[in-house]
Amino acid sequence: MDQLPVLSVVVPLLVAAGIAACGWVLRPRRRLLDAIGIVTCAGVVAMLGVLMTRVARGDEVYWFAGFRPHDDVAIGIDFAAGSLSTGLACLAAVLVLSSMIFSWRYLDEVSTYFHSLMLTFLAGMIGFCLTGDVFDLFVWFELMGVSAYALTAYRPEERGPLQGALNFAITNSIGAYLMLSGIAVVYGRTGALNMAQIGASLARHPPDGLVVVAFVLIISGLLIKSAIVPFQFWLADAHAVAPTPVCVLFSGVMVELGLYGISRVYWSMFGDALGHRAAITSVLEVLGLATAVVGALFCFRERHIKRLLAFSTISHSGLFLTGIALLTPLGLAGAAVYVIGHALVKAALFLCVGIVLHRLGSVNESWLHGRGRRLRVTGIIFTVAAFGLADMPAFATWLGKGWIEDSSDALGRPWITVLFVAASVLVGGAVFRVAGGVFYGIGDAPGEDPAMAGGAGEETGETASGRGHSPLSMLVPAAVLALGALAVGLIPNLGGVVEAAAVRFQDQAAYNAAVLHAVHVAHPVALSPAEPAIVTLPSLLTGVGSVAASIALALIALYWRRLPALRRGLEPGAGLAGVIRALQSGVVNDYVTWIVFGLACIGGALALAIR
Amino acid sequence: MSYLPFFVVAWILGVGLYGIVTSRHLVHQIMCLIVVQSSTYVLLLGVGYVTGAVAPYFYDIPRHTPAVDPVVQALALTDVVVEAAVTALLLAFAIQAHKRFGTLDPHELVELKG
Amino acid sequence: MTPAVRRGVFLVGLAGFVAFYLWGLTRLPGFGRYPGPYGFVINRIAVGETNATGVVSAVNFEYRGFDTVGEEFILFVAATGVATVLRQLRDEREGGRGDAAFGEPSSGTTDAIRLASLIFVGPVGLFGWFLASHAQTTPSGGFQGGVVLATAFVLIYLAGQFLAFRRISPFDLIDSVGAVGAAGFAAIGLTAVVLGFSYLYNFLPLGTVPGAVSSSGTIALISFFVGIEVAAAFILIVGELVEQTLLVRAGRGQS
Amino acid sequence: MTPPVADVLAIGARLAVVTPYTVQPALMDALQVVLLILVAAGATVVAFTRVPTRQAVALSAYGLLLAVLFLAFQAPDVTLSELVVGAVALPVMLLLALTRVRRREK
Repeated sequence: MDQLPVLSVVVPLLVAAGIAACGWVLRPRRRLLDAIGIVTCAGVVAMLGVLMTRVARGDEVYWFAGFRPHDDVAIGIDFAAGSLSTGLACLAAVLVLSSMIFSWRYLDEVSTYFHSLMLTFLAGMIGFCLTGDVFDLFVWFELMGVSAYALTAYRPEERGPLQGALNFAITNSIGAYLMLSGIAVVYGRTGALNMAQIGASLARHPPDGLVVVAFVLIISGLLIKSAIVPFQFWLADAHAVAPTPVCVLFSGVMVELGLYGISRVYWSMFGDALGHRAAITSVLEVLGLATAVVGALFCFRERHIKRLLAFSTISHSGLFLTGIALLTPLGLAGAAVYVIGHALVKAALFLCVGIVLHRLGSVNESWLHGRGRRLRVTGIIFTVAAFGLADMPAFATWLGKGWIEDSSDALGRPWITVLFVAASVLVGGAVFRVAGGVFYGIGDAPGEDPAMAGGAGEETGETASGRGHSPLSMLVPAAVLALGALAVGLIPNLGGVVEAAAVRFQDQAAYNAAVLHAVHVAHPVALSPAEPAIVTLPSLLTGVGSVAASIALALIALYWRRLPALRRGLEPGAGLAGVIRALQSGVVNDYVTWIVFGLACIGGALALAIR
Repeated sequence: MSYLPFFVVAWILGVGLYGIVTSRHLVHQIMCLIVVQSSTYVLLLGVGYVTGAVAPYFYDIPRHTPAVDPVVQALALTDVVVEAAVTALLLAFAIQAHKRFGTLDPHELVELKG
Repeated sequence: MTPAVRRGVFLVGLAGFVAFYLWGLTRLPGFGRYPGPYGFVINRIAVGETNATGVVSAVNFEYRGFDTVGEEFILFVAATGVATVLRQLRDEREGGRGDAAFGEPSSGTTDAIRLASLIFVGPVGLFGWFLASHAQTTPSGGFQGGVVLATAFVLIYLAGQFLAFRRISPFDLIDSVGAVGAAGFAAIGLTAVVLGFSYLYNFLPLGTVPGAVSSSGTIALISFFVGIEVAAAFILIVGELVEQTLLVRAGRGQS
Repeated sequence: MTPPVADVLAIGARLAVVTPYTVQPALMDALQVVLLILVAAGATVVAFTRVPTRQAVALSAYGLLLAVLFLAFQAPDVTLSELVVGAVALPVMLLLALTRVRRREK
């Protein structure tokens, strides 16, 4: 039996505990501590990379303590490593690795805590991806969550991080408990915790209230984690205040893991049992598109660059959910590639913001206007990554988005493409505006947002700012990640490989056979036909057009005050400011209210459709 | 009786959430979160209960005596640990927040508004 | 949102959500009619396979042992996180104020409480140790034992002075002990891997008598490490909180 | 530890766990109903007690009630955990935090 899946979780855990155990030895030896962290992450990346080459032929199933299932009853916990799950775990490891390298010169005050928490965070994410047991999924979800809360409040000497961490922890804990309630409800009927076994057991009953309620409860925790409207409020709060290397992980992969979790539980537990695919598509699609649009609008209005990127993550999370909601192999494949591309460019953007903070001591777009001209290399990397985020053709983001649009057109849902382009243009416009204003000094500084007035001097705790140069340990990871997104988009036959993986992921019977009977189905079949994942001329034109529109929008925003219309004081999107301030109130009571209200709406909609 | 435990579960969840939403004190809010979580213990143990069965310990009784489900009990144990861990972390946040803001009313933590 | 609006929106949502939740809950088989199979299969095979008569411990440390690895690390992260978040305050204290407050008896403690606490330290510690080392036989285990052990240390605090608490549990040492406990569990699992089994495989001899203390192989060993980790984590968390309350007193004395 | 001690604890646990051998099913049902209602009431009291120090005491009592309920659900292991965590450790942590917070308000 091969041990790679379990080692990729246990090794970071053991190193995290080891670092804490030898705290007094390592604390004065900062470089040794950094090196241990980086080597561990690199090792995990290598392990998962090797595992990926093996699982393309079918899921690799690992039974802990050797308890194999008897008569279709799983008595132990299993890891089921498939292409998509291993790929996502590998992406998480790559991002943690680049954050660790970036932190080499970035965080001034590190104790052993930072490295311990990063490694447990990594282990939680990998365990979450690979597990095939629904309670184990909850355990890793919580480990990931608890590590993330602690990392958010890593600078407790400031006010923001504490409030961000509190809002993050309370909302996500409620989500986790709802998820656990759903697991208990499923257990009450099936007497099983293994996802494959639950899927088979649930499919024996006609769909009824129990299945719907369990599905909504389990995905509610994951929807909160993936910042879907109306559960998205915590994300901007947490992102704005967490240390920049941690933001890379939150935006790049933690949010997306929530969406992966939804896909995993749907296609292993509920797909056969629920039926009513059109209803599920409609509900999830509405949530996804609403998230995409709301996130994009908030993003365009924002002046705090880290929060701006956070809102763009919300918008993208909605786009991914829409891709998954189509329930087609091409939609899922598109979402997967989109997630990879987005993670790489978003990580690069956050690292560039980290460099700006390191050099200039602010993340306020208005204050920074034109002051980033000295940071020439950083500016170039930021601009390249901005093209990636605006879904420029040849980037992986554009490929993935194009496939989702193709699949939605084939399903007769053309409005998806329209809203996708609108969201892309707004998000792209916002990052191009930042790139042009901060790094090239184009146009005028955008109007000072009163809420941002105190923000400029706020961020100094992360790193001693005002340094004379940007160290290579910061520039290289950012550049590699940005170019990586381009490289992934240029891999030949990427579409065929990823779509094959998506088909396997969506074949619930094949998953069940692999887990419970150790039988590998050679030719998995998804419920929807697999459309070809190819690059079409319309998608090329849409991509180029939306990038052009984003640049135009950015220029309009930058030159707004010089436009002949002379509508002084009325910045683009100014009307939104009041709405945003009312909604994004920072009061956790409001956020919990929205969670309960949103759940009632989702539950009600699915109940009406499926009953 | 047959569904009473589950009604109690829904009730506990409801009052816990109500407490969180109407709370004016972070420590109060954290205690309400504990109440929300306690609904999951009752639910877990409720679904695994078997009428007339014994606790799953075979130290001094025959091995084939009908016993209640041991798995949900193990899950509830894990859940208790999670509760302790999350509460400890939240309290630490609350103490620091009080130091920085001088208040524990969630409405007066204004750093992230807008 | 104003509180009134919020309450309105919330109550509407809550009514809908609870109705929805009950819709699902009332489709369960009904209280007392758990249909199996998972728990029943475990009840049938656990004693024979592991020689542990406490089936819940067998599930926790063997059949679903990997969950418990994750759970231990959640607690480890919480202790680390508490230390991370509260570290600044401690640095402030080290930066200026004297240690005068640390010799004071704990606040609000009367002599009677102190005496009672002292009397209880021994039995409580012993009981915790017993619980942690008898997971396989009776309703007990590393987690409960660990918390009780930690309680013994808290009693020492109640009984006397914080100084004593600190001397008995210096944070660095406790930190290391906790990490060793967490790592120990994960390492036992890894030992199985090194021996060529799958992770967490019970590779020790199971003993011959079900329910004996020496029975059940790795279950007892894992429970022991869990006990250490849990005790250390709780001592750390409570210790950090105690230190916070004392800091304020020290600060007030000066300002 | 010597085996006799284990015997004592096991027998104690067995006595504490209300087994069907000793209690009529109807009585068991009644016990569970009463405890469930008490737990529901306890949760309500905790959520509606607005003074945090009093609420911590209420929470401790609620933890005790839950522990007894779990005993009636034949879960002595969870009972023990809930006792040490819900009824003791958590209230201690909460009261310590509240002490810290109240001192500063003066």
